[in-house]
Amino acid sequence: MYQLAAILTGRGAKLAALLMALIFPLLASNEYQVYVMASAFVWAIAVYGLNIITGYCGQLNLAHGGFFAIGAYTLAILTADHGWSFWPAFIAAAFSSALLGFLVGIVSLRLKEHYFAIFTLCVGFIIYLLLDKWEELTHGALGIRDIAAPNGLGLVDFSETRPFYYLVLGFLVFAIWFMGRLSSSLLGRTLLAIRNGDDLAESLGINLMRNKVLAFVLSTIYAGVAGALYAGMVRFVGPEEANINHTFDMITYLLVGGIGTLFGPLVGTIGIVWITQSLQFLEDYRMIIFGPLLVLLVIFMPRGLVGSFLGWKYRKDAEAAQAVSAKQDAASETRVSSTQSDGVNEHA
Amino acid sequence: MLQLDHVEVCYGAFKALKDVSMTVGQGELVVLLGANGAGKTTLFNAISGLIKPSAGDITVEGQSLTGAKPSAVVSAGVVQCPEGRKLFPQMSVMQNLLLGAYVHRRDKAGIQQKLREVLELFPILEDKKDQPAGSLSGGQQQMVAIGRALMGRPRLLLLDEPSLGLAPLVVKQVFETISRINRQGTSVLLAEQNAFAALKIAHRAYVIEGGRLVMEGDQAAMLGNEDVRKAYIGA
Amino acid sequence: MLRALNLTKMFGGLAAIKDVSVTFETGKINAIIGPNGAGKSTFFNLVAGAYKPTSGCIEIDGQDVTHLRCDLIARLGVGRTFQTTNLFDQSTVLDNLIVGHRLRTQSGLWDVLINSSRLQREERRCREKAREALDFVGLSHLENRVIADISQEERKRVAFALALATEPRLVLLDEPAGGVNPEETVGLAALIRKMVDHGLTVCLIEHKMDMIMSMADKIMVLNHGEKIAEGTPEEIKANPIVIEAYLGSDHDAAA
Amino acid sequence: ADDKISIGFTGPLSGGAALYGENTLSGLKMAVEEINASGGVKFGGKQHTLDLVSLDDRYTPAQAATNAKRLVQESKAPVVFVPHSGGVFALQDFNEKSNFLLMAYTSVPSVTEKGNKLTVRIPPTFDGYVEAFTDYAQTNQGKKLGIAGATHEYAKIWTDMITDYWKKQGGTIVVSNPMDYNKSADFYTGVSKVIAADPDVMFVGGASEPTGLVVQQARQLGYQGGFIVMDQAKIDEVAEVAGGLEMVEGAIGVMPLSVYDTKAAQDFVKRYKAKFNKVPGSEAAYNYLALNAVAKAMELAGSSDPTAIRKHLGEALKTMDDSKNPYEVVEITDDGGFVTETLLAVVEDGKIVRKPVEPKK
Amino acid sequence: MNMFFQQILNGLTLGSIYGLVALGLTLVYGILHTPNFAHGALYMVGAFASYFFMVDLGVHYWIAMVLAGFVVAVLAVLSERLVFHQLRNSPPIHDKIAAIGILLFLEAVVQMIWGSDFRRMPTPYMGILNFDGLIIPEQRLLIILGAFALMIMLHLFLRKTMVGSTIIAMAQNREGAFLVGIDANRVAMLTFAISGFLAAVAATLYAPINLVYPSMGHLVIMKAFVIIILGGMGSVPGAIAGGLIIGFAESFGGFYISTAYKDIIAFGLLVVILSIRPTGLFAKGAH
Ligand SMILES: Nc1ncnc2c1ncn2[C@@H]1O[C@H](COP(=O)(O)OP(=O)(O)OP(=O)(O)O)[C@@H](O)[C@H]1O
Ligand SMILES: Nc1ncnc2c1ncn2[C@@H]1O[C@H](COP(=O)(O)OP(=O)(O)OP(=O)(O)O)[C@@H](O)[C@H]1O
Ligand SMILES: [Mg+2]
Ligand SMILES: [Mg+2]
Repeated sequence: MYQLAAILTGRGAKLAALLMALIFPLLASNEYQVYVMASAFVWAIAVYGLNIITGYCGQLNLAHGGFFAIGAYTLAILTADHGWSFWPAFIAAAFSSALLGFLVGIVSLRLKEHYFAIFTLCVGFIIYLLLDKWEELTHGALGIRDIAAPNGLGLVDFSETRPFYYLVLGFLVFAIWFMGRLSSSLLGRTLLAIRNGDDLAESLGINLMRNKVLAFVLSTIYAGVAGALYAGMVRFVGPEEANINHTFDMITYLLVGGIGTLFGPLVGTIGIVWITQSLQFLEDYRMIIFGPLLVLLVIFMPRGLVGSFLGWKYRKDAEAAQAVSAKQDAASETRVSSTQSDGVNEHA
Repeated sequence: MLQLDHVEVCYGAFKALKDVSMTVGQGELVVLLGANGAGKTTLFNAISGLIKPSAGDITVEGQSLTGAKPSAVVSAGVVQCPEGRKLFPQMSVMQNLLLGAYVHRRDKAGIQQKLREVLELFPILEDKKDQPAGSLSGGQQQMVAIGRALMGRPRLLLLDEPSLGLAPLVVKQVFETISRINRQGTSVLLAEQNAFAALKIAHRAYVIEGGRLVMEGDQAAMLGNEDVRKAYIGA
Repeated sequence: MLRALNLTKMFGGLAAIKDVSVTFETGKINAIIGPNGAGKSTFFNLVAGAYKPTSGCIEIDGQDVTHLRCDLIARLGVGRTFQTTNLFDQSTVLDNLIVGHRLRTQSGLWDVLINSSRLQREERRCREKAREALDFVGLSHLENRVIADISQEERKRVAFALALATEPRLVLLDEPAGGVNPEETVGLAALIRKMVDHGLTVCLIEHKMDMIMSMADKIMVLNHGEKIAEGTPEEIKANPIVIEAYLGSDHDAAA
Repeated sequence: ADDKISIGFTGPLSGGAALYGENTLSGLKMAVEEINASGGVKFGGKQHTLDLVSLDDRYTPAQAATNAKRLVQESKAPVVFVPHSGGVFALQDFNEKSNFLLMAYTSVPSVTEKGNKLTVRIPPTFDGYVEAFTDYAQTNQGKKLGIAGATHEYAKIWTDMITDYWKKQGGTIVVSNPMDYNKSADFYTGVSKVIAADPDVMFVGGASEPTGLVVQQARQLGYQGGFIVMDQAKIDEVAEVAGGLEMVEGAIGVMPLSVYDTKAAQDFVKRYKAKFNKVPGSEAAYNYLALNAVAKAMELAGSSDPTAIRKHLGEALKTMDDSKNPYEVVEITDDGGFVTETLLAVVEDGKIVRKPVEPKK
Repeated sequence: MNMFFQQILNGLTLGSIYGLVALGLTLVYGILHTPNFAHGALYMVGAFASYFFMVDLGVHYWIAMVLAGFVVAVLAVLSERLVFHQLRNSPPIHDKIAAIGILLFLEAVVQMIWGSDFRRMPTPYMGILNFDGLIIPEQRLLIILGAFALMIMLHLFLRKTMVGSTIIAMAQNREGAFLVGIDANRVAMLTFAISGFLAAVAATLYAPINLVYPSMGHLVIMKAFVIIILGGMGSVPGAIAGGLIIGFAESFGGFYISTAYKDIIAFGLLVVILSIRPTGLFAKGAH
């Protein structure tokens, strides 16, 4: 079991996972499964963004779904109403959510904790209302159709599910790679220091606003990119994209996977997306099962799947270390085992 | 008054207290000496019912309080003035003090009487009585905390490092106060780093190290003990 | 080094610091003592830029820093510790310290993206700096321990190291020996001495009189936000106003 | 087994629009049960039972698309019913390629205007109502219209169309103040704003119950004029919430199914009531008849191939059993829209009365 | 002219309801230290419970209100015992997620039992008072009077009674409360019970002029969040004032600016106020 854990956290496991992802469309029994997986990947990208601001920087952003919608709508409006082709609109989508993220960030990040959370909740709701009411721009409740699919430059047709799957996979791999880079870099440490406490971070010469805004903008870029990919996949967007439920969903994915960990967002998103699909047969009863499930998970596995796994492995590591230096004082050893590892250790 | 028999406390797998047996007699002032992390706070919290011992018995005046709820412990006359103060920061100083008398809430006259005594003890609190406790300086908050504990009319007062962060003048006053409270008949168990000052007013002392009681003795013996001097009094 | 001129800080109607002027010299140990609530911590917060003064000004090495943001002041070379230490409980000592040198580095998002040589260089430097600071406070052997596992005194030392990793010229220590036993206090005092020997200016708040009196070059006494005395330990010990307000007639309480 | 044919449904079964989704689904359920009870769909010498597979999409287009792929690929459904335009649009993106017949329950006209060959619009477009209601109101009630309709997509299109036509016929819009019928905590403010402009006629309508509240509050605030009730709301249900038919005196709307005088409609209402213990709305009735038409078309085509079903739908509507066709839909346009006769009802002296509609050219 | 007073009346009605819901939220915030996202679901269950008592069991309006209050209070206490109490040492985000879990569960259960139809709740107070053109339906008057009476009672309870101040003490320092002998569990349960009761009463007051349906709590709870932020979290007078501010902003904004944008007005107001005063309107100076 422990050996298995070691393998699972090794470099080989990551390559194997990538390989699995690459051949998944060949193993899948039909296109629907590929489609679900692709949509899980799109959500996962957005959840990675949430992980930056919430997991690493400690600010619970409840407008994340709103920024996702901004990305989707930018792409939709530019391609459907203004005839842009996909990729320029895609860049514009990332840019517009970043710009809005910047503006919201410089106001909201002065607020602390729940104030920030509820402020962003309201921002998210305002985004929803604007998408719903500003008809000249967004077509209001009618939504926007005929959105361009990603342009394959004549080589591939991304309106087909399988090519699109690989496209999203590419973005996802990049998103994770960058996240890993970030979290182990000086910048990532800076964000963690802020999560740990504003005062101390400031006394270390860290510019709070600048770093928080940076993290916020980065997270909105992730959201915007995911939103744009989503629009390119579904090819229709409506104001419901900005529904607060999407934000709740993403937080759930993050928490189930493991907040502040590198692979938590991926595991959580894929896991829940498939569980939701398979609970479909329960129809109205679905939430009766899903709600308590969520509660149980939060109570009994508060650090999520990946977080718990890492904690468990960390303990085993400590025990292994103990076996080597058997002379250590018994107390201090058990102490090591009782401490909790965190996302930080994953990269340390 | 208070008796601990083979008490053991665990945090997860870590044993913070191991086989602790001790007594505090009626009217006695007992000091608990120990370095940081020795387990003083843990011991206090176990007595107060904030954590449940994994083994052993705690009795107060013959009544078993092992695993009792904190409110039951307070009702039994054992009140703690905690490390870190644990005040109600947005409530006024006065409200903090009054809540200290929560278990005596029906006895209005008694509360007023006690309140006068406390304010006499710490006159500065009189000036600050309507200010939120959280806006007071560290030392002032410590006074509120002690005052709040006294409002509970303890028969056994547990004081966890009451001199932490206090000015020398105030430390002196605090120790005098403790001594006075004790002389008036309240038993006191005092955890301190400031061993010299504490021992000077104490009857007896225990030394705790790594969760185990390693030494016990009366005032003179402790003050005279070379190891104690070296470790806790300095020079 | 540090000069405060007519510094005043009001909280609502309360003057936590009232018209305080003082000069602290480079390379010396400067202590601030005073009763609880005298405004000592507030004074530190003003110097470090965490609070903005109501009036008056602060200069560091002749530069006016009164209106600078906290992080800029830290960059100018002011490091500090807090009355209550909060560290990153769940990561290792070294990991806690690496970020301490962040303010002396430049790399940003772009460097992360391309993994620039600057970033690698700076990360190496931060790590070195952290080890150096850890070595300085004598905790090299704890490098890989998790903060939650170390003792109170060791935490105080880590907090020192964190402040030192910022490469300060002036360090503000708020009750560094609070909650530490006498034996360990001696060790911390030696460490503070060592800082000064390495050319740092130290500013210290402490209630442990024997420590202050044996170490400080200069002591400022605050009471109700006002400076009531200033001078060498001998002068302060003999000052009747200080005895009245703070020390008490025979200050043997602290042995 | 190949003698089982899956009928797909994706719609809101949880969340704010769940009621609507369930109403729609109930019509389909009833149709499936009746068809199976009578031996299923017969073609190719076999009896095929229908299997209704319903998935929840929480009203989101993306989930609708995912569901549709699942219905088509895992359940092999040749037909998918969708009751909201967002979902329809998302599905139109691939329904021809994935080869399934999209049964769209939405009267948004653009659903059929894009030339999608495998889309059927089940309800009629409402331009007929707009014209008939306007003409009646302008002749009988007055020329000043105050708009107090809902804000969801469907209501929005309605509002636009009636605004245009009302003005074209020489009327004026004195105030336009649409309100969110599904989420609003209170309509008092909005209604009082409309009344303050002193209209002769008020355009109202979203789901029946909130519409009833709007009407009630308008009356409470002293409004005396008539109402044009958008076809989503049923006058009888509106009256129930508003506190009786006298409250909705002068309301113009579609004939509620419950007062339809045809035998087919009456029968349908009776059967539906027996099964679900409530009065059916048009969602249920239309989807019921649409599924029956699809079943008939399969028999006529002798296959469950989507293109073949679509091809025989027109004939199926004409030849299907009357009792299965409560709305008397007899025709389907080339671009795939059902056609019905426009019926108009008005509340006069506390009774719902059917009024003739002069056919227009 | 009368339209102006009509909007005042309307603002008061909305403000009272929002205020009641926000009060429960603000109290529980003190115990949980996190906004209880499930509170809107309690409000909704409250409406269904009184509907059940009135329509299915034929109980009188006031009795139904009290019964519903008890049902929801029990539900709230259960959620505290079974969920939030277990999570008392977790980071705040966990409580929020658990609350969402509760919300999803309650909505699904209600939908399973009652379906998702809009329901109409009867009231014995159907009359309409007409003061020289100013129209006041009795039920609306009842809402305003009832809400204010409750608010004043609650305020007195918290300020003047020892039991009340234990709620505040618990909010500020749990362990401190333990150490003065307060039975913290009992206080937590009491607080949840009060908050649930208030939610049910608010719902029962409001339902007769609105509709009863499973998602009826969504917007109300969003508004309540806005209110407790505006008024300063944990502050009782703040919740009442915040409720009125939002109520008036909505009725006047809706009438004089735009009904379609009235929700944006409420939320926009919050954004503007928080941009200027990051701790809300009534936050105290100390921290
Ligand atoms: N909640 C906890 N979980 C795990 N370990 C703990 C916990 N609380 C205390 N400990 C550990 O138990 C031991 C005893 O701690 P305790 O706080 O009782 O010491 P103390 O003597 O009061 O120290 P101090 O002088 O610093 O107050 C320490 O090693 C501490 O790290
Ligand atoms: N943020 C604040 N808001 C209001 N009053 C404050 C604030 N911070 C400090 N004060 C007040 O300012 C005065 C000085 O406080 P300060 O913390 O500087 O005292 P101190 O000298 O550090 O005391 P101690 O030795 O007890 O820590 C106190 O009366 C305190 O109540
Ligand atoms: Mg302790
Ligand atoms: Mg201080």
